[in-house]
Amino acid sequence: MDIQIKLEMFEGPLDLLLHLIEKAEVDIYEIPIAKITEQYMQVIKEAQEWQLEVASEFLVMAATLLAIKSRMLLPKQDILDEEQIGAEEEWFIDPREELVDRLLEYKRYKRLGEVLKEKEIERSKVYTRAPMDLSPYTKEVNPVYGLTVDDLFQALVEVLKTQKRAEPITKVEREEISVSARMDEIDRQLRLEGKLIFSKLLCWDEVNKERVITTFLAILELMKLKRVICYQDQLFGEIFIESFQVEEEREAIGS
Amino acid sequence: MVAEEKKQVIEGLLFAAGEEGLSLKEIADVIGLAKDEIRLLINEMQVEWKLERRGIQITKVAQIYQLTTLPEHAPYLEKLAQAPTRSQLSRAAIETLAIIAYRQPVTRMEIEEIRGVKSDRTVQVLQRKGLVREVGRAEGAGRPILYGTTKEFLEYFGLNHIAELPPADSIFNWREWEEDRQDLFKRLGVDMSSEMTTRSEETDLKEEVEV
Amino acid sequence: MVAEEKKQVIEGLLFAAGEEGLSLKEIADVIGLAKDEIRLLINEMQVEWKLERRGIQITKVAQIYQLTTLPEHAPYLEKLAQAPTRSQLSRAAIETLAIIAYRQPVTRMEIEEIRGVKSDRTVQVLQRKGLVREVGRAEGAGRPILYGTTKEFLEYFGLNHIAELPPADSIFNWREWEEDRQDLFKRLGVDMSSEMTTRSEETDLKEEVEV
Repeated sequence: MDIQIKLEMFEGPLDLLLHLIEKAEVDIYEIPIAKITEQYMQVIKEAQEWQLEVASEFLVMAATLLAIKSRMLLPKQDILDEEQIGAEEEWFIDPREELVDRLLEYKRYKRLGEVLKEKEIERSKVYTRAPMDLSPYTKEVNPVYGLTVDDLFQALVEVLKTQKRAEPITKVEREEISVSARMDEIDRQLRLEGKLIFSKLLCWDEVNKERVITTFLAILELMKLKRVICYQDQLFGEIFIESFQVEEEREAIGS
Repeated sequence: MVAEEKKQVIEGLLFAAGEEGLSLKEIADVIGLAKDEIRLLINEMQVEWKLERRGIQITKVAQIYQLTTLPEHAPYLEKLAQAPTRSQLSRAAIETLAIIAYRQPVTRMEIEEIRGVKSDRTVQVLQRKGLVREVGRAEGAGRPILYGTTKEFLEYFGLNHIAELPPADSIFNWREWEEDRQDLFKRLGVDMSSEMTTRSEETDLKEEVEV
Repeated sequence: MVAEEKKQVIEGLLFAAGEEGLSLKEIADVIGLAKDEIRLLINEMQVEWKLERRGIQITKVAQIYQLTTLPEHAPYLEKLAQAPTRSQLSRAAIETLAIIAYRQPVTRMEIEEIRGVKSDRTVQVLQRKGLVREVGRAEGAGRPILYGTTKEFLEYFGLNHIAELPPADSIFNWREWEEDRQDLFKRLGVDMSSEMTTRSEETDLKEEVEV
């Protein structure tokens, strides 16, 4: 049987399985498990031969199919022996039942998705237009009425939080700075300003995870090398960073 | 103001609002008329515009009235450079949306169980597109986020209300399927109620496996 | 196509073209008719629309045809402009505005990388509302436009300087980033032999940060 199938064509193992079952012209309820497993494995094997990345979900399903297949091939007597050992109920549930249930459920939403697709196409046939610029009709309408900078800040927090969960498809090229270079920068800044506030070490335009961590590491290194000292003058207060010598001098004057 | 003038103003307002559209209340507030009257006027306009063969129409999506072009003009509008090109949703996105739309509120875990694949990225993209949103937290371990569809979802698919989607049961007749399934399991010799398997059933099963 | 249908299509095209409008040539090309015929049709439409008391009109400015509202409807449009709901920014718009505010100057590509979705329309909306503007061009391929916030942006938010925005570094949740940090230790070439000592100090400082 020829299986000219590309894995990317399928949304997942259930999708592929449905396709194979439909192609084999068998009832969804009567999956000839050996045959389908063989075809499924064939597809996975071909994909691997083409060095395509096979998502782990496909492999999990392959394992499930093989497990079902081998169980179906077991002589009944063995099953009864197993039963006597103790795993009786488990062994009496046909593993295909669960698979059939999953396939039916998936197929249901796949069909509902087709309904949505039709609606999408229908809707994409009509066009509207951008709202008219109403500014000539009004004096100073505040487009951000009711919003504060905190809302803006919160929006950024939200967007960065979700960004963290998913890797961007392409990586934004951003200047990477090494810890040692950052250490030098902080050193130079310290010499200029004497004392730095931790929260101000990063400008508002440097909201970038690596930058923050690099800065953080740089300060740790500087502390370890006893070149800077960090302190807070109150709970929840700002963290101050001072050059170690300056701190020594201050203590000398203080005492 | 006679009805004709009122309709004129409604047309002007809807035109100005563009894709953002206007709710009955907004139109009523601006013109200073009752919502019911506006609704009636718009209904009349919709019929009249069709008869007059106007090149635009009034549609109602997500409780908002907006002007749009006619679907049969799509081929011309596609040629228009200014017209915004619509990228269609991927199959993964549509599948995930279908699950969320019909099962909301639903957790990501549930979605993944149905689809059989990881769906965090897809859910995230749908969220970013404003088609789904977090609607709460489920009870139980970890209190996972529950997702539901948004007003933009309705707009995107040209629906006025989520109930306009065909009921899930109209697509499948579950009772029939259930009966089929019972029948099938019997035929396969895996009758759940009988604990003892007879030799003939075993033979059936073997044939089945070897097909 | 009879004249009536042609007019219908012209109306749809002009509607969708929005404020940019269309030239005779553009319309003629899309419909596949001679410019003269289009001009004649539009002239007829202008007269008819007035007679039919339509709520919009076809105007011609600098060889460009566009649909506009009627001058006598100005009072209604003023009311519409002042309606509180009109000024609300969408979630997508606020998000995009936040990114531009904190990351400026920033390209649309970068915004899209962060948001994970196309953002051209949203940036356009913000530009139209006078909140962001083009501030230059980035180096490199295609020299993409750089966006930044406007003076009006500061005014609306009552800021003297963009640096008065809440400091962005407070966004970072150190604990969440434990794994990333481990990875970065390696990538940034931090001496791994000192890791043990560093880690204990790290813990000290971390506690301080989180106090």
